[in-house]
Amino acid sequence: MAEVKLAFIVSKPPYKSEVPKLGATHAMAYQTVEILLEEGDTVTPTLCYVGDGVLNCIKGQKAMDIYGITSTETHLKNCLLVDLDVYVCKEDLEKFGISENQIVDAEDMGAEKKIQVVPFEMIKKVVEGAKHILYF
Amino acid sequence: MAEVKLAFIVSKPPYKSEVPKLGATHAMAYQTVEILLEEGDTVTPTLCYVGDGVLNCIKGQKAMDIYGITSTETHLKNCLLVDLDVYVCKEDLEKFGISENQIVDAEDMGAEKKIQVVPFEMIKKVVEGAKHILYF
Amino acid sequence: MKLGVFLSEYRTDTSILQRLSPEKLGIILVGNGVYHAAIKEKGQSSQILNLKADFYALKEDLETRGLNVSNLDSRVKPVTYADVVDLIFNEYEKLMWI
Amino acid sequence: MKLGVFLSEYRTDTSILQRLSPEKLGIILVGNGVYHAAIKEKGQSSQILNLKADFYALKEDLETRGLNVSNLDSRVKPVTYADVVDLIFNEYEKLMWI
Amino acid sequence: MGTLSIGLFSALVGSMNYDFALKLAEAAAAKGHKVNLWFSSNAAGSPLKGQKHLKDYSHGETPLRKLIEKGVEVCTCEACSLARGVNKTNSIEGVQWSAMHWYLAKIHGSDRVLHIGGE
Amino acid sequence: MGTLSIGLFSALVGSMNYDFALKLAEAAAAKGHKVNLWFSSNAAGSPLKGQKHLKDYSHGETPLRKLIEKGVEVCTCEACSLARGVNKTNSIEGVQWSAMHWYLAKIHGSDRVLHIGGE
Repeated sequence: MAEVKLAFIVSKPPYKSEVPKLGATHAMAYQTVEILLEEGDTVTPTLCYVGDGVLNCIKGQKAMDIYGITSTETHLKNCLLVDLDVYVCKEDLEKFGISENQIVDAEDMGAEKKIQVVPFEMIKKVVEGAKHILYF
Repeated sequence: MAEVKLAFIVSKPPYKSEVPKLGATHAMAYQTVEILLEEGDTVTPTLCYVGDGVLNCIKGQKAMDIYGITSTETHLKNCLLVDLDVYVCKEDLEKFGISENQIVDAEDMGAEKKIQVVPFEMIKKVVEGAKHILYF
Repeated sequence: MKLGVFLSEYRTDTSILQRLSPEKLGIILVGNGVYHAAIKEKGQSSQILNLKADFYALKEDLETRGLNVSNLDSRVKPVTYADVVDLIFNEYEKLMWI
Repeated sequence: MKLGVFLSEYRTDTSILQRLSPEKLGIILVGNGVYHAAIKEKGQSSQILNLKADFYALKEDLETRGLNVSNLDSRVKPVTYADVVDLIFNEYEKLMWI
Repeated sequence: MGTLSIGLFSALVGSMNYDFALKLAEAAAAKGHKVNLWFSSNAAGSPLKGQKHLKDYSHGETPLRKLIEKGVEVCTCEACSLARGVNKTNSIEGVQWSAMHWYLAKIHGSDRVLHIGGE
Repeated sequence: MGTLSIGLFSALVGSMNYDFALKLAEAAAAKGHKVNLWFSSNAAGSPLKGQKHLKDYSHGETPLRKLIEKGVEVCTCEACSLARGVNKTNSIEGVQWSAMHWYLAKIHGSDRVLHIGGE
C-alpha cells in the first residue's frame, strides 16, 4: 500500500507543441490507474503551470471552432472535474499581466474545484514532496 | 530558359533537429532537378550557414561511428563535391571562436571546392539576389 | 527587397531580421507568434514590435489561444487566412518562416 | 532534494533550476546541451556553468558534433551512457529533462 | 493568379504548423491560385493512411484528400517517408512520391515559396 | 538493481532524443536494471513496422526489437498512435498498447523516472 506523488510541471505555451496538452491528459489518467495497481496503491499527480506554461490557462480558447481540436481549456476543465490539484504560478501570471478572472474554470460543468493561483514557493514544495518529476 | 537562384539559410545547430541536415540535402538536389525542368531551366542554390547554424560546419563529426547516422559533415562534403557554393558567416564563426582550420573540407575526397568564410554582408547579398529564401 | 516573415514562435532568435534589414518588411504573427502581439511582460510589449515593419496577427491563432482582437497592440493588424494569401501574393516578393 | 537534470538544448530557458535551487544539483549535458560545455561565445563560457552544480557531458554527443574531451570546460566531467545509468541510480533521486 | 509552393517539414501532430499549411493551401486554392505542397522531415510521416480522427489530435488525412481533389499537388520525400515506415502501399492515394528535386522543380515554377521548417 | 521508466515524447527522426532514449535503455538493461519505455506524442508514430534503414536517418525498428527481446517493456499510447495512422496490425510485434495510465502504473513501481519531452 503506497501513495506515489508526482509533480507534473508544464512550462511550455500551448498549441505550438503537443507536450503541454499531454501534461494535462497524462495527469488525468491517475483516475483509472488503479486497474493496473495492487490494492491500496495510488498515484497522486499535482499539475503545475509555470513560466510560459501559464499561457495554457487563459480561458476562452476557440481551438475546436477553428481547428477542430479539443482545446487545452477543455483538457484543464476535465482535470478539475476529476478533482486533480491544478496550480498556476502567481508570479508568472503577474509577469504576463494575466488576472485571476482570465483563468480557466469549470463552473459551467459543475466543478467545485478551481485552478489555484499559488506562489512559486508552493510549486517548489510540490516538486520537493514528489517522488518523481514530469516536466512538460 | 531561366535560372532561379535560391538562398538556403541554415540557422539551427546540427542533430537536435533534422532541419539543418535537410538544408544540405535539399540544396544538393539541384544536381538532378533538370530531369523535371524544361530545357535550359536551372535552379542554383547557395547554401549559407549563419548564427548557431555555423556549428554544423565543425569537422570531425563521429555521428556514423556512434549513432550509425550519416554525419552533417558528410552531407557538407557531398555538397562541395557537387560544386555547390557553401558560405559560412565569418562574424558568427568568430563569435564562437571557431577557426578556419576547424571547418569541414572535402580535400580527402578530391574536391577543389571549399566552404567559403564570408562576412554576413555577402550572405545578405545572396538573399537579396535570390528569387526565394529557404530558411532552415 | 520586400520580405514577408512568418513568426510562429514566442521564444526564438529573430536577429536575422535586423541583419537582413530589407527595404520593406512585413511580420505575420502566426501560431505562438501571436503572443508578441497580445501579451506584455512586466508591462512591456514584445521587442519585435519595435522593428521597422508592418505587423499582422492571424485572428484564428489569437482566438485559439483565448485572445482576441481587443488584446492586440495598436501596431498590429488582425488578418485571416484569406488575408494572408493576399499579403503573400500582393505585398511581398520573398517569404521566410522563422 | 537531489536533482539530476538533463539539458539537451543549447538555447532554452533554464530559469526553473535557479527557482527550484535543490540542495544537490547535477546537470547532465546531452544532445546540443554539450555546446554549453565545449563552446564559448565572445570568449565567455555558458552561464549555465555558473550554477552551483556538478556538470557532466555525454562523450558520445560531444564526438558526434566534432568536439571532444579536450574542448571541455574544466568544470565538466565527460561521461558515457553507462556512466549516465550510474549517475541516475546512485547520485540523484529525481530526474528532469528540460 | 499565381503559384505558391509550400514546403512543410513539421509532424502531423504537435506544432500545428501542419494545420496551418493545410489551411493556407486551402485558402490560396479557394482564391484560384495553384498550390504545391512538399512533405519532408517529420511531415513525411503524415501520408500514412487510416489515421483515426480523434478530436484531441490534429487530423491530416481528410483535409489532405480534399486538397488533392481540389487540384493541390502533394508530394512526399520518398526516402524521408520510407525511413519512417510509410511507403507507397500504406499511404494516402494521390500523394506523389519523389525525391527532393521535385520540390526544387516546383519552386522553379513558383511565384511564391513558403518554406515551413520543422522541429 | 533498480527500475527505470523512460517516457519518450519525441519523433523517431529529428531531435535524436529517440536515439538517446534507446541507447540509455540499452545501457541500463545491460547493467541489469529493469527498464520500461512509454511512447506518447510523436514517439507514438514510431512503432510503425517496415521502417527502411537508410543511413541518413535515425532508425528505430531494429534496436527497438532488440530491446524488447532483452526484456525491456515498451508500450505506446493507443490514442496517440491511432491518430497518426499506426495501429495494432501495422505495428512492431511486442510493443504493448495501452492508455496513459500504463505509464503512471509503471512510474508507481519505478525507482527512477526520466520523462523526455518532445517537440
